[in-house]
Amino acid sequence: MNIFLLCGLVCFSALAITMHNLLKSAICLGVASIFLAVLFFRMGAPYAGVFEVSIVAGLITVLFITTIVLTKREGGVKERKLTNIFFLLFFIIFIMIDFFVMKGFIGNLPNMPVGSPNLAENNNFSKVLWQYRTLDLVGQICAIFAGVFSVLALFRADKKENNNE
Amino acid sequence: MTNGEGELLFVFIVLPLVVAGIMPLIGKLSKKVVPDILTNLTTFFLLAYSIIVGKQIIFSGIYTTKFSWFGEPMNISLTLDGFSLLMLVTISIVSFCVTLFSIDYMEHYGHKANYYSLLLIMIAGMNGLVLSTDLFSIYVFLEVAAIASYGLVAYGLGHNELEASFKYLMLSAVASGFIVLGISIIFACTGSLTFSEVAIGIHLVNAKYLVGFCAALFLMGFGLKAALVPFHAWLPDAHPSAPAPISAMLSGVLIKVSGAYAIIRIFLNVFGLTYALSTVLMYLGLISIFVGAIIAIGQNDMKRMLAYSSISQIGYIFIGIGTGSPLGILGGLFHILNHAVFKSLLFLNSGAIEQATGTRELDKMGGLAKQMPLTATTNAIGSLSVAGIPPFNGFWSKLLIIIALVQTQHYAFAVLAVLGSVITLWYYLIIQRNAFFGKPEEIWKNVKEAPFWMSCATVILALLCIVIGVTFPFVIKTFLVPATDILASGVSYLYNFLGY
Amino acid sequence: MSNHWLLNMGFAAALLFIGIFCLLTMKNLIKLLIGIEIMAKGITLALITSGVERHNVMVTQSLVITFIVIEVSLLATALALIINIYRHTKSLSISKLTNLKG
Amino acid sequence: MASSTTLLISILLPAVFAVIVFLIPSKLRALRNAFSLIGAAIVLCLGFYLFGVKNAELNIPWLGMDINFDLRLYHLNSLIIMAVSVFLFLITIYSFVKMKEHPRAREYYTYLFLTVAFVNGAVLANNFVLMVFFWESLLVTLYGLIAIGNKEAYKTALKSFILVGFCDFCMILGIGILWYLTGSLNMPLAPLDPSSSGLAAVSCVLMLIGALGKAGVMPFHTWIPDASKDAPVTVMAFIITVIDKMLGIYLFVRISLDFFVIGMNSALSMFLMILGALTIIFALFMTFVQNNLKRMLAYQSIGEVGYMILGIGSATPVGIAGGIFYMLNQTLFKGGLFLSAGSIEHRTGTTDFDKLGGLRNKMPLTMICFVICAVACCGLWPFNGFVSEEMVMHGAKETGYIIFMIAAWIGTALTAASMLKAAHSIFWGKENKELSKIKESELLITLPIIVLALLCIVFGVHNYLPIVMFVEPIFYGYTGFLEHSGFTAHALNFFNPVAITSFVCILLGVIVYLYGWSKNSKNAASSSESVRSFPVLKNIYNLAEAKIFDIYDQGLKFLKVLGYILYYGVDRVIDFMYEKIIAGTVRVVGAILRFAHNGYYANYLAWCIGGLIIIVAVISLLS
Repeated sequence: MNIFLLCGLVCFSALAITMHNLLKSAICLGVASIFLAVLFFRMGAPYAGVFEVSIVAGLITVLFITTIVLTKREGGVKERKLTNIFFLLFFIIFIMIDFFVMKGFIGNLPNMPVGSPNLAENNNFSKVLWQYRTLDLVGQICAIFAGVFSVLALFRADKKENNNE
Repeated sequence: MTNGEGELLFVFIVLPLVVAGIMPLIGKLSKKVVPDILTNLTTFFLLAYSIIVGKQIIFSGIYTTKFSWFGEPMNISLTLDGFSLLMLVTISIVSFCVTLFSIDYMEHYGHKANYYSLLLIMIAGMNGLVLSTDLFSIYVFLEVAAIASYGLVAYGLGHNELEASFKYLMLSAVASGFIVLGISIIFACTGSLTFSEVAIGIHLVNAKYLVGFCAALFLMGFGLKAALVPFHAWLPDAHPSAPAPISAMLSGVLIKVSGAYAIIRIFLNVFGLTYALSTVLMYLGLISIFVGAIIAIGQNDMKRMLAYSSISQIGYIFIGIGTGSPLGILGGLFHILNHAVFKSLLFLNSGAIEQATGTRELDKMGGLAKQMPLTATTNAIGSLSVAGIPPFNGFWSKLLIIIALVQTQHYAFAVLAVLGSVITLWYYLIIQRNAFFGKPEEIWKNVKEAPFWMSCATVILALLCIVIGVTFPFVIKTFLVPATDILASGVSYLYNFLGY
Repeated sequence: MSNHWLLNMGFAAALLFIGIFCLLTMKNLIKLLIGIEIMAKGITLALITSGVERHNVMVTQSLVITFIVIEVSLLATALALIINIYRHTKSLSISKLTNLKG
Repeated sequence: MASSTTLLISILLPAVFAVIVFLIPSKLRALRNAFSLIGAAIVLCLGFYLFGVKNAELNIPWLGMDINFDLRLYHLNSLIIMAVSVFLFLITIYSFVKMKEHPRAREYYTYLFLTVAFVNGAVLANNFVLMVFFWESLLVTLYGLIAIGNKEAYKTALKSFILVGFCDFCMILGIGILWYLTGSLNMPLAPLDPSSSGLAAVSCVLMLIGALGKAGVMPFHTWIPDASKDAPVTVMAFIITVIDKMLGIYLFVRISLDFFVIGMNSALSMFLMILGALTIIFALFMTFVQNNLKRMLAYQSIGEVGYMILGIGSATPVGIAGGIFYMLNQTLFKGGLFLSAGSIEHRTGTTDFDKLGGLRNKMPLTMICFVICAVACCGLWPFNGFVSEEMVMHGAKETGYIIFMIAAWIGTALTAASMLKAAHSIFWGKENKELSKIKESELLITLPIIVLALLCIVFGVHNYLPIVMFVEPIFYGYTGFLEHSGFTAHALNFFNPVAITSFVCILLGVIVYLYGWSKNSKNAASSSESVRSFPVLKNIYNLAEAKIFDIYDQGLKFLKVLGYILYYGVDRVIDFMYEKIIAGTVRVVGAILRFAHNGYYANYLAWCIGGLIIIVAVISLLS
């Protein structure tokens, strides 16, 4: 079952870059995200799946579509015609290389003891996130601040113009 | 090892973050004066505090702090050892001078509050990166500093600024993607992310090629942040496009913290410097020295020339670290400190010139020494330092690196390193001649010396160049030897850390 | 290490390839960002599958959440940049962005 | 103890005066002059005091790891410190007039004092790192001093910086190897045998390049003639002919006595002697085709380095003593000559031969001093040049290779000929009408020249005085040199075959010149007539005109052609190498690399991915 989800993920990602219409690309990306989210559920990572659906498939797609609409008037750029053919060609070659490399690894990878004792007990997600990875939360706050201020800095010229008007 | 009970180290991350958060609110009340004062107080406090904390570290060794909040145990473990302290002090010095410089310089950009909050977040990110003890935290704080820097590079909102920022963003995003990929493979191998457990895990697991692959990924990811050739292409676009204080911050500190610090910490303390890693580091360093220096010669834009020179100097740091000998590491670390001081000085000076004359092109300048004597003097000091002329600070670090290269019997590297420094001297002489000496141009008759706070910042840095150069035995003894000890002990440092 | 891990890593590599191919060949700025997004998907997949491999998926889950938050900030900044660039050049083509060279 | 602190003071004091002079505003010239005079006087007293002290040591821990602030005073460096202080005093007086109108006089005095501080540090240092520190600092002041000159001086300064910097770099490399071999950065007490291992020989040669490059040996000399044109003449006289030569020879002596054993007729000794001989012949041929006094003197000073190398490289006691004595004498007469050239330039504004003439009545003091120095330079009895040249030649003779003596003799003849040409065309010859109103230079300018000329005579007539006082004590403590205390024995003995041959050579030079001149220059006919009427010369002249004339003429032409060939074939080629090939390659590679940074994002990303793939490959191959 997982293998189909993975294939779907890769197919939709490939579609996202081969589509000529940007809106369709963005939507393909969203669909790929949903595949990934389902995969996360199946792998026992429900919270990551929820985030993937709500933020990546939701928020990011919305952001993309907003930008596309804002820049639509003259923003159409024609990609090179051969790009898609080249993509197919290289992609097939890459898949073959990938397959052989991974096959070469089978049996050569070391077997390791399961988990370190420190973490094996932490099966409660909220405990892990809040107690084990607290610093990351601080980092998240920093990152959000950074993103917000960057966006503010980039759009401050508007305000100036508006004030002048 | 001391275990702090309180928030001692957490202040380094939280204080700039909080000040950045309240800055827009204050910006509504007072547009200029209050943000100026608040930011400068913050950076000054951080500088003073880092020295106070540093004093304790120097006397009592490594400092770890665990943070608890409302009785709940929180895992915010921050560690300050000799190496982190060195970086922390470097960040604080440069950021203090940069904020001082910004008081006058950022007048015409407007929206100072927004600028200051981005700058403070960048500082918070770098402090967090230096203090964290965990691979993923390093990535998180690296991204924080990077996102703030994208905004700052594009702060001028001109075409070139946007272009530079966009390319920088797109290359950095790929790099940090590879870093996380490396982290995930490391996690798959060892099941942990903290330095000490990863170090032990890697040595227990017999996965040579996977670890080598991760090392390559990290080298590419962090090497791009550090602007090692061939991952350097964003730097000569991004650094000149940013406002001068930000260029100083990026070239002086950011590339070293998010690139060099991370690589050194991970490769020396976590992975252990194997022969392969050492060779790759040294060759990358050598290529960077030459590519950076040779391209810098042909530049006409002063800031672009300085940016290429940063690439070249980063090469020296890596060639020193790559030797793996204590003296080489000492030289590399010393060069980090020195390069932070003189390169930020030079970038600030370029800002002063740009503000006074409105141009960055070396052709058009000329004879500014009469009009701007202070800037000319400080610039000369910076240039001599970067070219490695005694008794300025740059000489000693380069000398240590070259001695280390000879000691480890890399004679060819030693010769080439010296050649590189001759080329460096060459283009700094070009700057000096074109900008300050030479025939005075008629148009610059009315040019005035830089405003007070700007000169103040450059003078502080120029004095530092001389003071570090003259008292370098003291600097080495207090700041660099503890850092070198930690790095030179390699992986065993982390073993001891856990009590193995 | 299990073959399951290898399989998932193989697919993550394929996603990375698609992303990098897009970055290398496409011209449209928004397409390039989509390429970055696809790379990010590959990386989240790699993170989660490593967690599964170590029977420690909770930790990687929290990592993925942090990663996604950072990705969103990055993306917001990038889109803001793109809109600004569009205002300057009236185009979304990367080939307009070659002012800085040498 | 007091004397050991004086060592530190001798370094710090000039530096302090440099700062003081720098801080005095340019407008207060009198104050600046007063301070520089006081400074120079104090340095002079200090120099004499240190020479009296002779032995002192100062040891301050500095860096750890064997790198200490270690100063040691003994005969050789106390001599150099004294000589430098004397020259500083003379040059300061001289500069009061000469550099009066110069816009950058403030910087000039600052660099002057700084240079003295660094020189004292470099010669006193008993630790390699310390010495390198001061030695490299000198590079900066040299750059600054040359750049003070005219508009083109900037380029010359850069060229000298790069050339001397390269030599210094070789020296540092040599020191590094020596450190590797001996494990100590303190200057060794037990010399190393360079033939013991390949590394030792390499180290020795590298350090020799450093020392001799500083003194201006071929092929690292091309900046000196350029500097003579562009730098102020005082800089040329003080820094380039006095200080650089002294420092270079100081280090050379240290290398050949203290650091390494250079045995007589060893390979290294032969190498040095060949180098010396080549430098003599090459540089002195070059003087032949020069038409400018300063440039001619510059080439001549390069040739004289050849004599010193020949003497010291012969590795015989008398040769080494002669080399050191030659260094002292060279500073005296070459300093005097350069200062005279400065005096002429000061009054007439030029030093080109064809623009000058008939100055003997107008500048009599300068003329007399110039002639004394020139004669001493040629090595005519009883001036000081004679004594040291004889000692060098005896040293060469003791090695058994007569060919080096022949080289020295050829050099003597060429020096004589070119000196005669200079003196003749400047002070005699046809008067230039534009120069009819000039007067003798001020006393402050002539005084230093007179002092130097008098010293030339004193050192020549009472030559045991300098030899016993200055040269002999250097050898105390070295085995094999003690029994050779009688250097004077054959020093002043005019009637020995070597000396007579030299004298004949000088005469030969005079004749060569006179014939060439009488054929080529018609405008100074009157003085040629007076020479013609000399009884002995007359016959030779007649003979020459009858038969031998052609041979002489051809010979002269041949010499000239040879000179030009050397000038364009070797000298300019070396120059071309420095300027075009190295700089050119850097430019071309830079242009290619800049072209590669074409601004396309995909291009940059491709480099990154390519780099990643290569790194992965390298790491997996190596581990």
